[in-house]
Amino acid sequence: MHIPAVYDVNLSIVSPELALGLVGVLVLILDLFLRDEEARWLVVPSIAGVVLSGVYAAGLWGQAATAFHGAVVVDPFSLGFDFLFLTVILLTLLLSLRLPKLSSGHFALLLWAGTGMMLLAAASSLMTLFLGVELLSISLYLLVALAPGNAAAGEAALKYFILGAFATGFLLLGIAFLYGSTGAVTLFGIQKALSGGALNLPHAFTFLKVGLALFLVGLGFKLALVPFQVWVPDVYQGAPTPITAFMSVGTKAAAFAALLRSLYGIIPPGGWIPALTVLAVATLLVGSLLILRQTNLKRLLAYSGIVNAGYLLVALVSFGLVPAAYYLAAYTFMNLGAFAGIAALSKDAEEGAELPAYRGLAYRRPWLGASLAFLFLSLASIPPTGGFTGKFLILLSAVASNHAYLAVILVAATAISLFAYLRVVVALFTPAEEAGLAPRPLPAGAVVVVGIGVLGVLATGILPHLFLIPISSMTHLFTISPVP
Amino acid sequence: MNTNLTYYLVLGICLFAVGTAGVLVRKNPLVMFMSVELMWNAVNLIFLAFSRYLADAAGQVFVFLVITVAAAEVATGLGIIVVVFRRRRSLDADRLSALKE
Amino acid sequence: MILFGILALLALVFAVFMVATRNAVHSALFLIGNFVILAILYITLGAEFLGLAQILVYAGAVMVLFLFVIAYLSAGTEASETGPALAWQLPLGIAAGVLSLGLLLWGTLGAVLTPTAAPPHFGSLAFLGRALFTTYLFPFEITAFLLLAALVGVVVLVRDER
Amino acid sequence: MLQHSWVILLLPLVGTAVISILGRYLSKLATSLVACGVVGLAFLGTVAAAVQLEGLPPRLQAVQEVLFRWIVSGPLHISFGLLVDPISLLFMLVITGVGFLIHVYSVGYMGEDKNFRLYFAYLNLFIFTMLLLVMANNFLWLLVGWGGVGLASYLLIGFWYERPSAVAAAIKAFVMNVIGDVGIFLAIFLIYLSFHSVSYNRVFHLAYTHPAAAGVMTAITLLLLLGAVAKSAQLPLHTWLFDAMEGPTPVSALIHAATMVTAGVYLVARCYPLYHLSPTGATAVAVVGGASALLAATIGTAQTDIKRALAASTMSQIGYMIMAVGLGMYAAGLFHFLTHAFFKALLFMAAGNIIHALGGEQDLRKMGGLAKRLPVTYWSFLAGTLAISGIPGFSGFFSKDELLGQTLNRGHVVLWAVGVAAAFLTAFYMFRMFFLAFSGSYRGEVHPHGEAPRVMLVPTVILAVLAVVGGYLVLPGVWDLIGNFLAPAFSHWHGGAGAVGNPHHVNWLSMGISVLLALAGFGVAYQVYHRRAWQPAPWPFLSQLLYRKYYFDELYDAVFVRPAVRLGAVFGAVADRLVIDGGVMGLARGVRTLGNGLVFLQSGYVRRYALTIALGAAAILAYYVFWA
Repeated sequence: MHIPAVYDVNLSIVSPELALGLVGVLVLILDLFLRDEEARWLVVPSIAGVVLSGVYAAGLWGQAATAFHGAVVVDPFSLGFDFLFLTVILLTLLLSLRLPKLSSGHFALLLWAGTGMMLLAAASSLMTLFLGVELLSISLYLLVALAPGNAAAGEAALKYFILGAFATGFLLLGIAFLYGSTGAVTLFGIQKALSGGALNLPHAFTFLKVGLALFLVGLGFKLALVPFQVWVPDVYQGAPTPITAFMSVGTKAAAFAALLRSLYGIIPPGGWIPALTVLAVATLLVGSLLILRQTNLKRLLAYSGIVNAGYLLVALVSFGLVPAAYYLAAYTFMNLGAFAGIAALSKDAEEGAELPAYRGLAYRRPWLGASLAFLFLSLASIPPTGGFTGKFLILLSAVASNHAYLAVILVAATAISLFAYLRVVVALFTPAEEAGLAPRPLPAGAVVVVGIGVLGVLATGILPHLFLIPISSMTHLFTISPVP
Repeated sequence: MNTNLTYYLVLGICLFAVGTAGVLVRKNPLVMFMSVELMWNAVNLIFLAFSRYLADAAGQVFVFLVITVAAAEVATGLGIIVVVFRRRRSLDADRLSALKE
Repeated sequence: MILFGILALLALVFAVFMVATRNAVHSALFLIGNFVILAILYITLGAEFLGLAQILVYAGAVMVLFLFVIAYLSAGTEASETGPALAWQLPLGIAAGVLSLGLLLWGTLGAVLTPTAAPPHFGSLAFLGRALFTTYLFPFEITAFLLLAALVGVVVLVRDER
Repeated sequence: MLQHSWVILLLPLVGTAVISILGRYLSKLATSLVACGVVGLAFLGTVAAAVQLEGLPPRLQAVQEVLFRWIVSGPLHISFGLLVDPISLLFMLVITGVGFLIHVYSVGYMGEDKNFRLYFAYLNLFIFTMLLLVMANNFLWLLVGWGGVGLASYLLIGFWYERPSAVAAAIKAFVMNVIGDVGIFLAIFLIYLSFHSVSYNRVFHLAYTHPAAAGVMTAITLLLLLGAVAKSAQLPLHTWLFDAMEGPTPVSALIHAATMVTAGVYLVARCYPLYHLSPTGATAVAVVGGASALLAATIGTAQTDIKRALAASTMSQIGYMIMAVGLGMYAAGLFHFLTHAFFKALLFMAAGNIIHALGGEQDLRKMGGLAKRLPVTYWSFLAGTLAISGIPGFSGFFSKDELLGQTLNRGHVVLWAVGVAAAFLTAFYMFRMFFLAFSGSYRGEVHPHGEAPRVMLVPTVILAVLAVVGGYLVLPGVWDLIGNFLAPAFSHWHGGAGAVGNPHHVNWLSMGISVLLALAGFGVAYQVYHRRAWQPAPWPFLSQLLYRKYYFDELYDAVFVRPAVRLGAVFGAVADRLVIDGGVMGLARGVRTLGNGLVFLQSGYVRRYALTIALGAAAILAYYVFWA
């Protein structure tokens, strides 16, 4: 069939997203033929979908092109993030088996949320960005809520939903003003307008500033930057643990990718570096001060996610693309591993995240206890873990770009939050009388994820160049591809 | 219609601000949600004003997408509200604060 | 101009009443009123189809859904005394609204945006349709996934909770 | 062996892995064999490497072996490799050699413990991380080892986790060490920024060819000193060492006497080119060392717990070493490290024998008259006491004399005086301990068992022999084997001149005075504690001051903890929740109070959250509208 150029259709460019989304539909249809208790078998086609999407993404490796009139782009940057998301989805799928009751639709929603993440990394138009945010968010609202009889999950879902929709309002208004000042919704169009003197009109410049401010608010919410982080602890604590794990890494990485692509090379650095620097400082300090008092592990990891958003932001303002991507990779392993540990140990993946319950675990379940301790040491950035290496790289990039004070604050935040993580490690090695929290047999899926997390943290810590080679090629080719 | 489109902008901003305040001062989650809807619609108005000013289709398409997404959001949000509040007497967002420091 | 003034005033009044009234049903009705006015304003901006869609989707479907849920949860009135009081929330909320209003208006007020000559059929169904199915085909297709996700999720959510 | 030094490094790790993976299938005997075997093999490998290295021309006595590239990204190029040179070899010999003896000793000491295998897994892990620390060829992997020994030490201090005091001590040690780690991390960071490398070779080379600003060098050396101070329990981060005595006694012998706590000495010696470039840093090192030596010696005179008294002694002796390396007398400092490893490990083992015999009793006041019941221990402890007190003919005499003599030769009269005063106190408190434990009549309640099993006695005796003869490696005026061995390591870069003293330049004055004072210390202790001719502790205030270790814990409480708490109260926090305990743990707690002040952000109410978001958005908007 001949497609006229006016359509600019190139499905191969979106094949990874399409594959994942359509397998989601397929899983939904298969769901109709299964009884409720058989629903967990849908993990198999879901994993197949992830693999298929990965195969498509691998097939695209090395390309840099746009399609659909600049709505989406494929380049090593988007593909690299695709691989990250697919890893996250895969691990979450395994972890989901731990849920007491798997609602039908769970797997499909997970795959669609993943599609939304991939769209965010590939979005080269504010429309795609908006839709990616919404596809991801709506799926997540529902995934958080899909925990029958769990009041905490309900509360978390409602808070997440209302605040999410509220923040999206700001994002939308920001996009509207960006559109009003530049007359474009594609990133390329915006860049062209900004470099082509579209801002000569005084109001256009004001609109741009307002638009940028609100745009940062909207994405700052998803990234959990202070002061838009307020929802994070409650939602992470209340949501089913596998979903929390998924959110903590996936949403953050996706929002980060989208933010990065919309700023680098599009908006002059002077327009966003000061604001994001202040946000980075606030995020690092508030996050690390509040993490100290946490006794619920999920909540603790929520604050950890906030501090980590601060690290990512430091990398962003110091143009440390490689460090940021590297850190995200390491963070994926340590965070998902830690959440998997929590999910493995709690009775039904909903409860049992309180610290005292973990006392003496290292004696009762030495392997699991030691693994958890190791993952938390990585979060605490003790060498030679991936958490250390990643932070080291970010620190270097911060200093190299003359943000020495940011580096100092980063170190301070790390030192402060260290104690929070160490408390967990200490608890694991503190003897306890009652033997709580050690189900036998341990759930296989969660244990596998813990294992992958530990191996990943080790690999990112000891053999960083294994990851740095693909990552640097991914960032070398990061371009804003023009509309054909 | 040769109006200065700034008036539309101003109206949109006012409605947005009213919506913002609505989310903050009301505690019925349904009304909070309605206020969010008001915010989104205010943005739509602004989009259309810009679209008209630029004589560009993108703004209109965006509004179309926002309306669609809003419909999906409403379905989701109302579903969640129904599930959360089905067994409660009063619809009060302040009562939902078991998760906190 | 006068038409705009009246409509704008009405829209604002409806919006403020929506927020201010204690009765959720009234709120919903005020919001419907606001949406209808907005639809008219859309049309004055040349977005005929969107104006119609606004009435059909928002005033017609979405708000009916709202009313239905209000009735279902029998959440007509908001009991102001229930629940713990949040200190300073009301004045702070209003202040935040006013603050964002002022900040957004700053600089916007001075702008003079005169509409450029619009292409023929600007805002018509055909115009929008062509845009949607050519340049903006991809975003349009994504909405399909989005609606599907919301639909499926809500059905499962409400069913499982029973 | 020299080309395959990674085998030495990995052997203990293999031991850890085998014991922790196969632990439940291994008998106690098999566990002991594996744990001691890997360390023994590592020792043999180290000896072989040392022999090989000695055969090389001095110029080539620094063998590097790159194991793998760690980060290679753009300009960033960090690989992991091993460096075997005389400095690292000396440490490796002690770590594996003394480590082996202590492993064997532990088989007896920990024989009845229910977590016998876990203990050896930890102990092997410690040996691995300690070897990593001294064998790494760059700063970053030094830090990995540095953190690793801290972790192993933490695990072993808190090994008897049923005791709350042990867990608290472990945490305190870890926290204080983390402060040091942060110091080293920042130092490495500055080093990287200044020289774009973290490898010793390159950094030391560039430090001369492309010198950094003097201020930067001072900062680097002071930050490294911070790390050294924390790890080596020097002023002012020394308080953890006393509490660390909660760990099993062999652990105290190995980690908190012979090896880990001397890592600070290693660090300064290793970085001698940097300290040469920063006289301020070097002076700071020497002053900290001297002050710690004297202060700890006074603390040692008032301790009633035998292990805590020995801990004070360790701090004091390491103070000597730190002072020596700070003054550029590297060979003397490292020589003292060697003899100290012998006699202090010996003393701890002997103390362990006593504790073993008394069923866990550590209070000196409840000992006495043990000479007849524990003859081997008695003679061993005596050997150790004579050695540490600097009685001529025993190892400590040679190393301490070398150290003090050189100090005086170089004209550091004050530090020399401090060192000599500490030597007097050392002799006093060591003989005090000796007499309290072994002379007079038994004052305890429990009926003492007899001598410890042979598996514990044999290592004790071997160390006793070493403590006696170890000093003859350096015979004043005749030969200087240690200096000859180490000299090549200090010839690679600038700053090594004077590291090795002139063996023919003996300062008889210093030697005479310190021997006289050592004998005086013995005499006073003899009068007070053996003959009971004088009444002990005539000044209650002073003895209390010393017993409380100059109130450092209390001081930290007042300086760091309480102001932080007050600051936190300003932030509207709940100060009464803060139970105040001593030490740096309180600092963390103070910071946490600050965090409590931010709790208002997380009220749990959606509307409040929305308000926060709206205000945040307004702030960003305001910034953009008015200032951008």
